Amino acid sequence: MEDYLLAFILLLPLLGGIMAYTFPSKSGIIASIFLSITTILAGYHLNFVEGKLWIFQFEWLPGFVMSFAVDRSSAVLILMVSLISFLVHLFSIFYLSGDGYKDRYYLKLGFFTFSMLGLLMSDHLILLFIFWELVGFSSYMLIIFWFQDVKNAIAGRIAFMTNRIADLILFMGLLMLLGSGNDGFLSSLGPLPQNDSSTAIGICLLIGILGKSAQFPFFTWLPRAMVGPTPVSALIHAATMVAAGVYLLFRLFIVFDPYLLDWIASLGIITAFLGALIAACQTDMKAVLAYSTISQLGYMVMGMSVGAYDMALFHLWTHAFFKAGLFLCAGSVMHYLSIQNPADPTQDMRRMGGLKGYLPITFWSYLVCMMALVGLPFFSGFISKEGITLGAFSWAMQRENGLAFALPMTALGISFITAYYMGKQLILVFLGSYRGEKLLKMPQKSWIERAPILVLAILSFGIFYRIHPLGGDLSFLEYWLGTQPKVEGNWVTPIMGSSILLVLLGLGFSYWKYGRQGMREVKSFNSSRLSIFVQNGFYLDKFYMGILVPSFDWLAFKTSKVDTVLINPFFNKIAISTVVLSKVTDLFDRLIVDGLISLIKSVVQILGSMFTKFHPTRVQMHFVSAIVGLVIILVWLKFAL
Amino acid sequence: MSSYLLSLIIWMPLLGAFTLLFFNERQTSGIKIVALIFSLIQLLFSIGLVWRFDPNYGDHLLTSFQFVEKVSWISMSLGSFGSFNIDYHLGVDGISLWLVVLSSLITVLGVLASWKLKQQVRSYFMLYLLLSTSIVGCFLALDFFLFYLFFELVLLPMFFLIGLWGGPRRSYASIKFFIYTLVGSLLILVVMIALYLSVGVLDPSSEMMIHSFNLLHMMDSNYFIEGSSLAKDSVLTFMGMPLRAVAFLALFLGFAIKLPIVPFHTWLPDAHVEAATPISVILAALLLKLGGYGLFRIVFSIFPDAALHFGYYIAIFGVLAIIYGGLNAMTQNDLKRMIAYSSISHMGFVLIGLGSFTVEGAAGGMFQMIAHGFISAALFLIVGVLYDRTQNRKIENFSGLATKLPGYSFVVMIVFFASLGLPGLAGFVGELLVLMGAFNVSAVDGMLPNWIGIVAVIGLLITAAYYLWTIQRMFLGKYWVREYSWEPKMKDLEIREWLIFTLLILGIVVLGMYPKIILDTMNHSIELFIAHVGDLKIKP
Amino acid sequence: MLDPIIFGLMIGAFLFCTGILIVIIKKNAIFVMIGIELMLNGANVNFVVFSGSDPNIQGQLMGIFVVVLAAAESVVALAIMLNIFRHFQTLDLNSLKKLKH
Amino acid sequence: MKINEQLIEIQEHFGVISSEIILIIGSIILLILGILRLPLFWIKVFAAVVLLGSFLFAQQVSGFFFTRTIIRDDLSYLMTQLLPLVTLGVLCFKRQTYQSYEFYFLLMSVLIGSLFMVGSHNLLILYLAIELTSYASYLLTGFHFNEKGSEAAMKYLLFGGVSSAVMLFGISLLYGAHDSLYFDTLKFSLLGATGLFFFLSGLFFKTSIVPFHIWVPATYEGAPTDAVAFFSTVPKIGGFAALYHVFKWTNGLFNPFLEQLILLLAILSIVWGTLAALRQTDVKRMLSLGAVAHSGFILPLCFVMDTYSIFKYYVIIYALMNILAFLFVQLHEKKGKNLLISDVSGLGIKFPLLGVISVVWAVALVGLPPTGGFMAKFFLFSSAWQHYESMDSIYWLTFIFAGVLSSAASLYFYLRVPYFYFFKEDQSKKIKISKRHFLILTLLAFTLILLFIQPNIFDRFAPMINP
Amino acid sequence: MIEVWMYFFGLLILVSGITLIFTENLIYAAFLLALCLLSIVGFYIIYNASFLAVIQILIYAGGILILIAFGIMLTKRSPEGKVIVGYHLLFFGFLVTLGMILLIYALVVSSTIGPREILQTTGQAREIGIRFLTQYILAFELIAFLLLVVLVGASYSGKKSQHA
Repeated sequence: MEDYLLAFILLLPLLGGIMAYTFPSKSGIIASIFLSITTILAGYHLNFVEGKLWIFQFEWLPGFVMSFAVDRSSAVLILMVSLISFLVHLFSIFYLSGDGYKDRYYLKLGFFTFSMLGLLMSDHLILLFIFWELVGFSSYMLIIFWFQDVKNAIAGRIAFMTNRIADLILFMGLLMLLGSGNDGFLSSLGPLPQNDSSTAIGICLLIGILGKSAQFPFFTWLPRAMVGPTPVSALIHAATMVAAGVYLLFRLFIVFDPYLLDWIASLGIITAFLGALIAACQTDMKAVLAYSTISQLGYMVMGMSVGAYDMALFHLWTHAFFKAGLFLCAGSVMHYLSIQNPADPTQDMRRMGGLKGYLPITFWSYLVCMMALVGLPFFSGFISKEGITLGAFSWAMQRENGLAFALPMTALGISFITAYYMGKQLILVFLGSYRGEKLLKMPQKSWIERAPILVLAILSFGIFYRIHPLGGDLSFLEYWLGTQPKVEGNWVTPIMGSSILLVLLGLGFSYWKYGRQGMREVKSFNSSRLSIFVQNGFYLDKFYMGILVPSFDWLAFKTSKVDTVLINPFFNKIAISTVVLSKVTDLFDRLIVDGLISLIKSVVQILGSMFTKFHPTRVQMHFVSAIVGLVIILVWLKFAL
Repeated sequence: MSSYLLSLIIWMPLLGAFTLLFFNERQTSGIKIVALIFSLIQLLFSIGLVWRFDPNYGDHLLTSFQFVEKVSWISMSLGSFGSFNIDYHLGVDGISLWLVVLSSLITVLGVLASWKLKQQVRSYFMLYLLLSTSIVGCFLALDFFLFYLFFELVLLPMFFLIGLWGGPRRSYASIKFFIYTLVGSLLILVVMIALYLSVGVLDPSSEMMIHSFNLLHMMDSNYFIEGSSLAKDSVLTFMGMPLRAVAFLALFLGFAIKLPIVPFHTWLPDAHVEAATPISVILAALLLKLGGYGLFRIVFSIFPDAALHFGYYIAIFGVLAIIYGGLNAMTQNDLKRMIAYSSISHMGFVLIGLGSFTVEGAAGGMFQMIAHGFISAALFLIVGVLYDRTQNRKIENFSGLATKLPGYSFVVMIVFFASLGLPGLAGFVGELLVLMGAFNVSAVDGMLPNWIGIVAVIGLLITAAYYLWTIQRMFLGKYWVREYSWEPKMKDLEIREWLIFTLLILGIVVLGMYPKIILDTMNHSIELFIAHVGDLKIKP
Repeated sequence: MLDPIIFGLMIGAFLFCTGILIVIIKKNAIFVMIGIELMLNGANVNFVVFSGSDPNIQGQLMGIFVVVLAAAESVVALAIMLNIFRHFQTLDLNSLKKLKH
Repeated sequence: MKINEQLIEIQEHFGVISSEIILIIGSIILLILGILRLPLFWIKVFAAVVLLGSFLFAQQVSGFFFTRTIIRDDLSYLMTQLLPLVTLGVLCFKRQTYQSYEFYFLLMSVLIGSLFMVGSHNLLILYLAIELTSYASYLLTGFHFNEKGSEAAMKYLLFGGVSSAVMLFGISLLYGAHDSLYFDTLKFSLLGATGLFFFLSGLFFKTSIVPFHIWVPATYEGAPTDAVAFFSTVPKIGGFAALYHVFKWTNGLFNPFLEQLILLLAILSIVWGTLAALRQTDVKRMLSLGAVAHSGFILPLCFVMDTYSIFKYYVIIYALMNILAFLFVQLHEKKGKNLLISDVSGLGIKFPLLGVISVVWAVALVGLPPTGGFMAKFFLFSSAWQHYESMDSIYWLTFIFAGVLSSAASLYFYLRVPYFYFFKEDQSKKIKISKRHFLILTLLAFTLILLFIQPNIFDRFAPMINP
Repeated sequence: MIEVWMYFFGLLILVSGITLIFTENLIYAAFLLALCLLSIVGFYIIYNASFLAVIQILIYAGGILILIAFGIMLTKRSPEGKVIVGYHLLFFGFLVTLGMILLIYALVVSSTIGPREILQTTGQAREIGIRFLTQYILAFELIAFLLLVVLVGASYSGKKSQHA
């Protein structure tokens, strides 16, 4: 029975997508209905996985057994994915009401949900990789949903390629892991023996994780992915797909050796810090959220690798809801603006403002989700974030090296920045007055728009997770997630306190900076060179490029003022150099390889003409050649005998 | 009935070709229907073959052949030279079984794809059916001479099919194709002769050595005559190399040109670009497989020792093909040429799989061949759809086709992604298995170093890069085609095309989702093959 | 004092070589025929020289046939030369340039 | 032995060479019929009857006859069967203006000479036979009686004269070395070896082996095509058979050196013939140079004693291919003009069957399946490999490689005919070919294919006396 | 005594041969050839081949020389009426000939030829006659046929060359 249940959960979204594609007129509704069933089943399914694994084994290749397995953590994540997916489906009905390709959209979305669920259910590395790739594929398909604009297509391609680089390195790691005698079942993974190859495997796996979760050197693809429809961003690029990396880190935790884990933690915190800084300088509404996602994922990665993986997973859950909520709010805002001004739909926060009055439900939902994100008490984000921070502190305390404290300290610092940029966004978008041309008041009647946002906002309250906001008993959800008992110690309270303080400070700072000028034009926004620097992602791309062409760095800095569009020079450069290389090989192929053959051909032909010409006109030359031949034979005879 | 099943499969198309002789050149639809019927019958028979096939037959490579037919064909006395024996010897095992099925299927699809042909229909289909006979014959022959006969017989119809129904530079391409492959097959011929003279059994009655072309004898070192040129103890050398190694290399080269490996690949893009769509399909889906199959059945099985010695270099050739083919594919602006280069790239995996000497690797190589058969057929048909409508296939001439031709673009997406190795589609499984083999081997006994696998993975990346780029350039963005006159012709797929593509995509998806369906029947044979080839592997 | 056999052989060789030289260097077809005759005679001298010590006198027999053959050859040559002369108005071999080369 | 007894014995021996006798008498009757102005068609019929008669009355005996001047063995039996049939094939060529009864008489005499070449066991007879074929050939070459024809005849004559003189010089030395003109007394000496090589140059001239092949292109270009078809088969095969006999009696004496030399010349012929044929535009010249390469293939077969069957197979296939190819060429010729490759362009659309036939002969000459040409080359390479195996001689291996590479290269020029036939588009060309010739072409092509599928039928053709 | 004749004829052959090489006049050449052939006849007699000598005189003097003289008439003449023919390829010609001479010397003349002496037999004509009818009867027939062939062919060819 339970096996079938899993199969239903897995296949229903796909089926829904196909049905939606088959009946395009009612596509959204059909898909949503299927998803709702899935969600209910996923919730129901939690009953069956108490403390044990449900395993469905099958032979995929001869002698090569794979299995689906669900334990408590994945069951909860399955619920999360299906729930958010359901909500996003609902929201999409509203969001895409005017689009002509809805049927395709729901097919893709259903396929994505299917892949994501498969990823969570798979118990074998190869199976996991299969779904991992399918997730990437469907993400690509969704990013290029509005393919008529070639910019979107390019963005989608680059996002997919970046992902694929990481994926293939992960693939290599998996293969090496299998090659080293491991049978590849996640549920029975053990630590690897310490040697060079295990380090290599670890690094490969790590890169895969970093790529999918948009961590430090790979994070550039995520902002690009924002060209897809906003609900898609909410589902894929905030809640689920990017979390897959964290999920994999959680699953493979045991494989990494501790030394490597420290590095992962550092990478995580660096990402979190950078992401937050960049987010603070963005003007695009979705970009802020995208970088914020990167930052939060860095948090999770850090949490995972310092050993607070329970909390990190918990943060994954909470983050999924409030970030999806935020994205849907952003979608709501953008949809509203685009209806108002179809000719020039904007995502630039500088041209918004005062939307509170126009979109009240959105505003309040946004506020709740934002509070959860910045980590104020009574909201879900606070619980998970504090858990990670405390985990990091306790990890640092176990180190002899004082430098280790840099990690949790930075994490605290990040909560200040987070609060700052979220506060800024709230102020710029909802408060004050509208900075564009005049805005008509339009009633928002559609519950299909409001309901998902509201549900997500409600789920961002801390009450669902822990009764007492500042600690205390585990709630049912935490139990399901397998959270460890809380960290104890007398240092816990000051840290919590300082964290809350920093958040409040951040909010205050944002108000000080933007709230006061509320009504006026945002003139001084991003005027300083530093903020441009940060806004452009620390010119990380340009730094990459500098490795290849140092002079380009300078040029890029000069041109970046004009070119505000974020380009991705590193991968561009790789792509360009690959293309150049391919041109070179093509030339090689044509000139050298084929040329060599032609050369042989011409040599033979020249020889041929020579031999052809060697039939002289003069018959007496015939005699000469024949007799010379005879003479040569005889000379040979003379010396041979 | 079942004892003649293989013969029926082989000769059915030829029978069709003879039937066509009774048709008038102008009865085009009749000709097409006859061709279709005969190829369908062939397909039916090969499905019957699968039905009756016992996947666990035999316990040694030499005894694992089923449906064996063996009739003496030529037995002529050549005086003191001895008597000359060629058998009509057929048999099928797990390795060849699916290639046979693939060929029959592709033949049917090819007939469907050439349905719109107008000029010289009768000659076309006669040559086409002859080609089909010879390809299937290659896969089923167990006598080296018979194999060689079919192998050479592939050349002639192909030469004319490219040269007569091809594009503007068809004559150049056909000559190039012919000469390249002829050089390869002449190398095979020399080695075949040497093998024939090295293999024999002592006839008890006349006390004379009876040589034979029996491939099974050639695979068995017991049948090699002591002191003959290619026996294990042969002392003959050629330019300082043992003759056995030289023979192996010559044979390898002969088949590798067909596969093709990199420095000898330039016939392929030209042939593909100039050939008509169905012929390209046959070329990519079946003809390249002849090379791969020859490597399995002949090169590696007969010279396992030399193969083991050169395994590493073979894998290097594989990697070279993957990277080089991929890079070249990226820069092509002709869609068909790009796909041709991608074929080269994909066939590199077969070499790596073989070079790894593992069951996974070999099975992966075989699977890759089958999967590539489906995928490349679909790819070339995709080009054909475009070419049918516009007589053009330059990538830069099209943009945003997804808007105008949604069905077509849907097919393209699936096939392209299958080709770039998206899991769940056929292309992935072969690559996975091959890479598993490559990495396994590096961990277990160091036959192949890790970098082979790593570079192969980079090759996958390149594949992804050019496919995605192509999708972006041709199918995404705003709808636009270069010539105004193409506009009215840009229609979505018609029923016949849907039928072909549905079959192919079905195959691609089924193979990708449930590869066991063919791996199960193949696996036993692959295991026996590896046991036979690898039993010399001495671990330090 | 040379051995007569050796001397005969030398004379034969001389005739033969002279024939070759004439055959090569003379432009005229008739001269070439003369050269061929000389070559044949060189061989014939050899036959005769060897036949002197052969009780079966096969050499001499051969010589007789050769002389007849030489005559026959001249007839054929003459016939062909007549044709040549009719078409080219000369027997100069260098003017025979109608064939491709 | 008394003269009477000898004469009686000789009288009895005439039965052994019955096919030659039939031919001689037949050709003389033909001459008489010609003088009586019988129409040419009936002359041809009569010639065909004579040829068939000689074929049917070929005696399968073995031994020496006519006081050991004539040898009869498998090979000469084969030739008495094969060569008349090949000549019969030449009779089937298209009627041309230059043909007269003299033409057929000369053809017959070449055939007779070739048969005596094969049967001779004595240098005198051999020399006579060679001269007989040569003189008749010189005359046949000029049968166009135009500029080209005369020039070709002249060149052929002069070159042939020089070669025969060189050969005669060699015979004289051989005679000096062995005091005998019989083959079977040949034994090793420096003088003998020298003589042998002078002597061989004459036979190499007949068989067009490098460096005595230079006459080939010019002669073939100027001569009538049916005569060319004839030259490239009958006297050549006869020459090879003579070489076979010569080598049979000299083998073992100069073995290692001779072997190397023969192989070297064979390789040279193959390479030269192939390379020189590559760029020819005149089909006849191309075929002639291809025939030089084929001579290189046949030569080792004459030398190696245990390959009689392969020699037989190769020679038969060779004759068949050449007759087919030249017949094909002749049928496409415009009056008095040589066939250029471009002359056949675009004909394949109208005459697909002819195109297929051109494919058959081209493929056969290259040596590809499914034609007898492949089998011939296949047997040849097998034999060569066996020799390489047993002797470990680099020359054999080189021969194999040269042969294989030349096969690949020869594809390039042989296939140009079908290539132009099908692939070049030209609607202006027209040809007329009678049904009868169509039938003959098809029959020959079919036989070539049949010989691939069932080479066993050779066992029934000229079976060996002592298998 | 016989040696003197030998050297005499040898010298004649040598002189006539060398002059033949260098003469440009075809008429002289014909006479020089005749001289040469006659010297060879002398040689034949010395080597006890008188029958052949007779044949040589008959056929060459009566046949070949006349044929050559006939041929001369077909050749272009110089304004003075001389039949002058040029030569060419001197380098190749002498090179090849030199090589040939050296080789024949190295291989033939210097090679050990067993002790031989010239047999002074009589009744050669009878012997030859018997051999023509027994041992070489076939050769005899063959050359007869050959002459027929040459006759027919040459006459046809000549006829054609006149008519066509």
